[in-house]
Amino acid sequence: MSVQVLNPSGNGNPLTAKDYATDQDVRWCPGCGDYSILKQVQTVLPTLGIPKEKTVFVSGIGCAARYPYYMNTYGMHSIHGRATAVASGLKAARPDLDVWIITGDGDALSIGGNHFIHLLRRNFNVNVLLFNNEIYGLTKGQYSPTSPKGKVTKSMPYGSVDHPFNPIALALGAEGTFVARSMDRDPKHLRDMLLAAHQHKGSSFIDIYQNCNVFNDGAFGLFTDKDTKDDHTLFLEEDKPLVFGKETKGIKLDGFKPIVVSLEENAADECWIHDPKDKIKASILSSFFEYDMNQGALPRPFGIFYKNDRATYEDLLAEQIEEHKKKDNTDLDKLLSGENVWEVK
Amino acid sequence: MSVQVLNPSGNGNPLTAKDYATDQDVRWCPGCGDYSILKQVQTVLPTLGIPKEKTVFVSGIGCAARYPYYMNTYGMHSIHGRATAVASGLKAARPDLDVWIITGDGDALSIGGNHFIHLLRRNFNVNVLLFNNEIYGLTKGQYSPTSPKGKVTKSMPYGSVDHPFNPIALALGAEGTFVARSMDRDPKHLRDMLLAAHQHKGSSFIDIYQNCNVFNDGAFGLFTDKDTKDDHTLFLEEDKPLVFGKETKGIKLDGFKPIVVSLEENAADECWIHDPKDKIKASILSSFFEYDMNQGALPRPFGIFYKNDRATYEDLLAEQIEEHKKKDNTDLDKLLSGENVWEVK
Amino acid sequence: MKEININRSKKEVVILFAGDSGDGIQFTGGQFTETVELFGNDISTFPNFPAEIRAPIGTEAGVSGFQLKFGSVEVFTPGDQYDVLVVMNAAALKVNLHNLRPGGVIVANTSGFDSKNLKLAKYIDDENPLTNDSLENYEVHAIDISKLTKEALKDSGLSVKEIDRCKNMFVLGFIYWMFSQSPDNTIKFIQHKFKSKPEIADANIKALKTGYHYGETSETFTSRYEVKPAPLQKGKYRNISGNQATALGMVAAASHNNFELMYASYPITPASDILHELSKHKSFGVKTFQAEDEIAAVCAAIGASFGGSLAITGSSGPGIALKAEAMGLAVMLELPLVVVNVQRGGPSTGLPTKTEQADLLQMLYGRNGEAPMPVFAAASPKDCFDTIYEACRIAIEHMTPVVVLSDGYIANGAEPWRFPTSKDLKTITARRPDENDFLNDKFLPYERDEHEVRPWAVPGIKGLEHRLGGLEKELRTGNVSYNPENHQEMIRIREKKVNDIALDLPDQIIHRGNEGADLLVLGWGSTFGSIERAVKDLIEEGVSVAHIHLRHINPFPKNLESLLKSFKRVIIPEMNRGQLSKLIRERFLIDAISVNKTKGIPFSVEEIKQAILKYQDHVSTSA
Amino acid sequence: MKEININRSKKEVVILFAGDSGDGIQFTGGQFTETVELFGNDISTFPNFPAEIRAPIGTEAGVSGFQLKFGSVEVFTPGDQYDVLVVMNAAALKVNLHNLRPGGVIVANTSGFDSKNLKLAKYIDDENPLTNDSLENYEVHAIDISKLTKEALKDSGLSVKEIDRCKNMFVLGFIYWMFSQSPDNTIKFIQHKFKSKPEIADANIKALKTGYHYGETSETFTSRYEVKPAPLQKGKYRNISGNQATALGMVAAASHNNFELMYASYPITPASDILHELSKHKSFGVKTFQAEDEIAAVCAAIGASFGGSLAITGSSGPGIALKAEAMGLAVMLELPLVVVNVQRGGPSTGLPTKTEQADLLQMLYGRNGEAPMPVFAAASPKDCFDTIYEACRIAIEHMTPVVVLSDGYIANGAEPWRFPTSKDLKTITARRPDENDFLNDKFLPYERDEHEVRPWAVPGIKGLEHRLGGLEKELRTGNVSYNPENHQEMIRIREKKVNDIALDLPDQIIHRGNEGADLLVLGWGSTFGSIERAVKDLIEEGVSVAHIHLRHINPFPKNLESLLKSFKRVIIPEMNRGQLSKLIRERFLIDAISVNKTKGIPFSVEEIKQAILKYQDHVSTSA
Ligand SMILES: Cc1ncc(C[n+]2csc(CCOP(=O)(O)OP(=O)(O)O)c2C)c(N)n1
Ligand SMILES: Cc1ncc(C[n+]2csc(CCOP(=O)(O)OP(=O)(O)O)c2C)c(N)n1
Ligand code: SF4
Ligand code: SF4
Ligand SMILES: [Mg+2]
Ligand SMILES: [Mg+2]
Repeated sequence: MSVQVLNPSGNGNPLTAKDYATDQDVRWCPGCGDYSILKQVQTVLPTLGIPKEKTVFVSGIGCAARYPYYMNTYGMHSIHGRATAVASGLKAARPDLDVWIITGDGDALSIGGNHFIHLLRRNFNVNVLLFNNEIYGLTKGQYSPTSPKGKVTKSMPYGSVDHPFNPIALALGAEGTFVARSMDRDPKHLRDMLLAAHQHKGSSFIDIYQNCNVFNDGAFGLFTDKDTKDDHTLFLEEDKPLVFGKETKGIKLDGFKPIVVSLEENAADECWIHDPKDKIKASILSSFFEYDMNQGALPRPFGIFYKNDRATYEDLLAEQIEEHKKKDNTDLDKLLSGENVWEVK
Repeated sequence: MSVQVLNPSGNGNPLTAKDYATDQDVRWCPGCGDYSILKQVQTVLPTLGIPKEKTVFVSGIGCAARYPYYMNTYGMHSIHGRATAVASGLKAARPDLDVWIITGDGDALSIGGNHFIHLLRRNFNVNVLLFNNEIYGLTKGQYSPTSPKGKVTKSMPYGSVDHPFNPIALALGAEGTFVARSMDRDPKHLRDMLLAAHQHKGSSFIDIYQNCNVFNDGAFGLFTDKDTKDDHTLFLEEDKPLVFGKETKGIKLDGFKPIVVSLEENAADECWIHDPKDKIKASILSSFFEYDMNQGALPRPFGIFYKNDRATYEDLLAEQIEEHKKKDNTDLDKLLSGENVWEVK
Repeated sequence: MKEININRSKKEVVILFAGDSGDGIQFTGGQFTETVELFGNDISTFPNFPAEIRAPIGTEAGVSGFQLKFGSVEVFTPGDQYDVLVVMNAAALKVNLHNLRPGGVIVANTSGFDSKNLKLAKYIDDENPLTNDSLENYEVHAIDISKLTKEALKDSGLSVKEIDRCKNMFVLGFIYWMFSQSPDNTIKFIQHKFKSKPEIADANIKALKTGYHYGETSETFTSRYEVKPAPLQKGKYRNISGNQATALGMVAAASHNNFELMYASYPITPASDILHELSKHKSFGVKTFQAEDEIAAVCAAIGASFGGSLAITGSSGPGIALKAEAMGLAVMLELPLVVVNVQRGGPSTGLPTKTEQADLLQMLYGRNGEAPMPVFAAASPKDCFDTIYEACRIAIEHMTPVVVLSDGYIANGAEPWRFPTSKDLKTITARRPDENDFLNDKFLPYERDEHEVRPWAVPGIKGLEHRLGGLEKELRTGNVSYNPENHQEMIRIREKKVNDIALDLPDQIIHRGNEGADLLVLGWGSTFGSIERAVKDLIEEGVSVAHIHLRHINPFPKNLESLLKSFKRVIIPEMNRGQLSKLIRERFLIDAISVNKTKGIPFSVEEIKQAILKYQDHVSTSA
Repeated sequence: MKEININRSKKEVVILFAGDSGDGIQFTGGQFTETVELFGNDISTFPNFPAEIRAPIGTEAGVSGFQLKFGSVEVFTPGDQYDVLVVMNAAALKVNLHNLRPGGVIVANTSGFDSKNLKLAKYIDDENPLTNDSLENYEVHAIDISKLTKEALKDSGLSVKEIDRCKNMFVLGFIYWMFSQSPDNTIKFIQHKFKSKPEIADANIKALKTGYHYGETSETFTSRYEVKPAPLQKGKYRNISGNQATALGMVAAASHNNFELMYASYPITPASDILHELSKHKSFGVKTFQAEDEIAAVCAAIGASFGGSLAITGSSGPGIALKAEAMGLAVMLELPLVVVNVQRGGPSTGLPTKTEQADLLQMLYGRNGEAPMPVFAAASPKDCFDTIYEACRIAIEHMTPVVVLSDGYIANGAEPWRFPTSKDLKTITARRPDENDFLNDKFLPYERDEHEVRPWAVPGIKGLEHRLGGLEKELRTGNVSYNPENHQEMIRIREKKVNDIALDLPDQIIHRGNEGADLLVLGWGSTFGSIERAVKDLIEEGVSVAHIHLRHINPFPKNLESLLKSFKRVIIPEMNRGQLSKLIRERFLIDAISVNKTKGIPFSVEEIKQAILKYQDHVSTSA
């Protein structure tokens, strides 16, 4: 990434989270998970060494997408589903900017699904924060492509018949180079993921579980409620074994099938050791989704599923341009006249 | 599938491939791979026991998409990228029809990428035939989302900087329930795949390598040329070991890494046995793509990568309707009057 | 007890209930509506939601309102200015006071005016408007509703929060008393609604009665009103909103004529409620498809139409823009399709919760090539039913996509509706293939009748196999054709087909006033009520003015030109920059004058009157 | 050797080279063009490709054509009717004969008329038109070109296939001889092109010379022509097609004014060549982005524009339809953006390889809400350069998206262009934020100058951080605002901003004829050549007619109304059903008459003349 690391505030004082807040009233519903995500981003940004004026937030439409209005950086609240496309053009034109995409599950995966997968395959060096509340918030509560089948909402009052996407699996299938999951309710983990996403050069995607307390309250209760969260969340760390349940349980692979083992009977280091470079293992982790309570439930993994390095679109494009600037015609008059000129005298 | 199995011709004579041809001149370039695909479909259809009038071909725009004009069934040549969306509506409305989607790599994966992935997750019972020539044929030769990086075309004369999609991986990531690959140059294999796709209840996706002899001739030469094809193609068969190279070579898994072994030193049945129900193995197979010549090339798999059963969208929708027809109001006058009526006398 | 006179002189009253989104305002307004409807008043209502889902409590952004006008005469709009303003907190007063008529009544919940609320509402220096002189031109009833409710329910066994939620019932009871309405209907409703929670039902009823009795017993009040029943047409009525009427019109068109209904849509304000309403009617075989985007929605509808369904897609401006390409395809395919646009404030994302009529030209012209489509517009909530029903009929009988325009104002607004029975509904008959549609035993999918209508041949029928597509089609066979003459002829036919629909539609009527008047007010869509009322009043005052309201914008009614040319002058009020005006000027070369308003809110009757008087003046002085 | 007179009376000649797609027709036409250009003729060319990529050899669908008109006078169009028709096979004759003028010359390759070819071309009973009497009204030169070429090259060492490929050079040589042109330029070109394959170069040159000598030595010929150089304006010329000119105009606008150019597009006929051309110019820093669809393309352009690039997106009708929503966003954001629509036959997929002008109203109105955009149209291939350059200037200097209309006819057509040098190019200056754009040290992104232009503040600059978006914006601050008055004011401002652009554009000129003539022919876009020629001819014949051609359709030139009103009658020829006509009628209440053609092919000069004479007649008889 060719971001210039300047003294961000320009006057010797480091920036703080406050510098990133605008004077606009934040208008999410009281209690909305979006607040926490806003806060974590505002906390992480000053630590990155990127000047505020080099930072751009681009969003689509949705509750989440109001985000740029609350960030005192450059920003654009574009149209529904297209933030990824807008950001692609911006980043292609301006590789020097630090570009963040804010999107919702409807915005990114329903109307914006195509731009999302194309962004990932092209690997623009941007960060995609998906505020995944498994519902359409702004339009007041229809099901989204991440809502579970059978979900009762205004638009399917007898339950949705749509099989949902698994955002992690989709991102892997679309050639994503950094695929992670986090949640609004774990500020520290979220900050870590934001930092890691930023450090990754290429398209970084974080699926952030976000509670919509008005239209889908408690959708992620299993992973956030005190009583249940330890048994249902698994935090992935590079080179560390997959353990959870307050270190009482671990995951092993039986062939390709992940199984839960008790750490009383198994040593932690015999468990599956997390290697985010392994795409196949990332696939297996992404499929934990499919094991529901009845099938011997697996905990939901949070953290970096997959990460690898691949040249970014904007760098390759810029290289091509540099190369041809050196060897081809750069004189506008020559271009205008072309190769075959005749003169009328 | 609720297709009525009638005597298709209605007069005791079975239909033949000819019955499926229209009186329109086929206007693909001489030598185009599309001809073979047309022929195989016309050969397979009469064997399915589906009346011709219950069969519908829906396409988008592209060379491939001219297809419906050549099929004497019901058909629609819709707009670019939207065949999957049109077919979704058709199938939701008419579960009794046998619906085939004809699309190209640009049509399905570039402009139509979103409808494609949503179709797969919803699992409409349709068959998607992707004519993948790794190029835009109809618009005369720009690179497509399946063209390899570096590909020189009219729209990137110094080589594309786009990392391509792996269609199989994308379909798996999008919750596809039947994911296969075939090619124009192997009629028998193609017919087998068509048959299997048709038999699968749910969205069946076949990535069909198709030679565009005008704008991308020989793109699949490695898999079709006599000299090279044996060493570079691997035909997947359920419960059979992965062997290729005229049965001289096989594939084993070293952990999650597929490696080529000589069958002189290894017994065939020690090789990886193909199980199309295993999604993780399907993922590994899909990633054979990434092993290029330099990395110890793996052959390109053809056949059914993955297949599993899941309820179709149209069935679930129809069930919901049947259920409510039984228990709720079905009287239009009652609906019009609503619950709160008053009378002015 | 003090004697209170009942004032029976009022023919119409406008009330605004306003408070925080959590205050149950919509419910209160809805109950009042039902009661006066049952009593026999005519009524028009308009809910006004905040733009945010749930803006911070107590702020101006969080104010929710329910406006209604009821009367002993025909009611056309929810009213320009309120006679009574009910406010549950300070922000509600701040936002709405400017629309209270001088001398109007304010009913205020004083506990919504504590210093915290005053600060949130951004009153300067937190000064309480109820206690300074700023409201001296109004009749203010400041009541500590929260406290009185708490008092009344202190033995109810409910929690503080639950008790507080009953305060809207206190208000409702009080307003019932004020307008001499019985609370009985609401009591029945509450009993039914909280059947399983009798303690909640009891508390609500108690709060309601307390409010009612407070009116009766309190010493503060001097005025009480009674608005007599309106002389409405005889018949059975129900209340209906525009989006509901639109949805029911679709179900009726399908169910009454044995079509399957497929509604494919992607949620968007203010169109989503059509999807929500339809998704409830599974028992009528209604299939709703929440697509991944608007393009998929319209394409799915096209697919369903090919499959033989009555296929409809709906959205609002930005979503409609996305459907443009596929709408062009539908024009080429000549399949029935209805596209509903519930307009909102634009351009771009614009003002999603506000109303506007600025998509008319988009609907007429927003497609590549010459792609004519009929365009109809609904004039009021209940008119949505008739308009969509007619659109479905035209789509099917003329094999064409049809546009229906509604807008946020009538979509969310409601009024009494003398609903039809199924017997009153027109029969819709598809043009099915017949023996004339064959040439040498080959089916001709683009063979036409005298109005250029081609047959609707649905997959599954043997011998009618055919292929449709977006490339130009050969006459009769529908095969692809690049022939120049054929292309010109097909363009002519598609144009004539749409124009011929005028022959299947009624002549334009004059809604009010007479042919040849000095001034014509020509309207379309949701401006109906304001124009109708303004014209009615001014005719009564002796002004030479008339009102024509267009449902059919493409094609125009056959007699429109001759009608228009009978007036000295035509003015066209629109919530846009003059879109119908452009069409009228271009077509008839009439110097029609555009009267514009683009504030995201409807014209007031007053604004229309002023425009009429201004231009009427021109006519008379120039005459 | 027979004496052959050279006929020097011809001022203009129209030739059509036609043959199978594989016959090298485009190359032949291109070489002839270059040669006569160098010689000093004025010229206009139009290639005509088959709709299929590679239709079966020998069939009508597979015929490729290259039409050109060259002259000693100013040439405006590639011509209505051919003087000379060169056909390589039977299908080429079948498809094109109807456009050969009576008495015209046919040069036919007889081996393309064998029974196989006759059958493929669907000649009835395979009858050879060269040998029956059907062509007796023409001067037919039937030459066995294939055989003569084979003969000439029998010792070349080339394969049969390679030799056969040289037959177009024989034809070219022969036509050079016929028009008294030297083959030298082509010889030089061949030598350069096949530098590395001398045997191929030699064979081609030999075939060329053989064709030339065949003319000189053969006994069959009686006529030979010489068309003198045209008195063109002095200066340096090159040949240019519309799409090329469009691409170069973009590079010039960026490069001359130090902007980075970003062109984001999705391939579509006939716009793709702009993408192809631009993608070659990496050395000018041009970034091209082949997006996944048209929506992504326009959005990426908007992103790039936000980033400070000169951002352009281009497509044709169906793709433009998809951009509508994002174009509305650009209107709201008030960022520079140019949207190029190279129109083709519609509606829907329509006739992708044919031309039409039916997207004008789509460009003006095809967006939700009131979303005004300037719309410019190019009149000829070379005019594409000036039009796009001006559009870029207006977009940047007025902070607005701008539409440029071209069409398949001028996009693929070519003509000589007296190209400018960079010194001739106008400077384009962005309105950058200055000290007046601040309020209490806070940057106001929507502060405006007197023409309502807001500052272009590009990310990376400290202190100018701001947020844009599609919701309605507050005056000056650009914050979200739901305020009704603010919305109305913003709508007014966006409209005025576009209207004010007229002040920055030249007055409309009369291209030919005088103010006050009986009849005005008002045109726009690619009809320029035909109208100009028709009007010129008829003025010379004494008809009172004039020609005005609009580049600026929104806003109209300031003086347009007064100009138009000076004429007794206005007719508007358009390749659509009367779209500009609607705009003129509506705006000026002039009874302008629409002259339509929707055949996917341009107006001929003759058609325009007939329309003029028809309506001129009306004027004179009614006067
Ligand atoms: C083209 C278009 N279609 C539909 C809408 C309406 N709309 C706005 S946001 C939204 C979905 C919001 O869901 P999500 O992206 O999950 O965001 P959330 O509100 O849940 O944060 C929809 C359908 C729109 N603004 N534009
Ligand atoms: C909306 C729209 N955009 C672009 C086009 C132009 N277009 C037609 S086909 C095509 C791509 C064809 O590629 P593919 O889908 O791979 O099909 P193929 O021709 O290779 O069979 C494009 C870009 C169009 N017809 N419509
Ligand atoms: S609706 Fe849900 S997602 Fe939207 S602001 Fe409210 S709580 Fe948050
Ligand atoms: S261009 Fe390619 S894909 Fe298209 S018809 Fe020709 S050979 Fe086939
Ligand atoms: Mg959401
Ligand atoms: Mg292709």
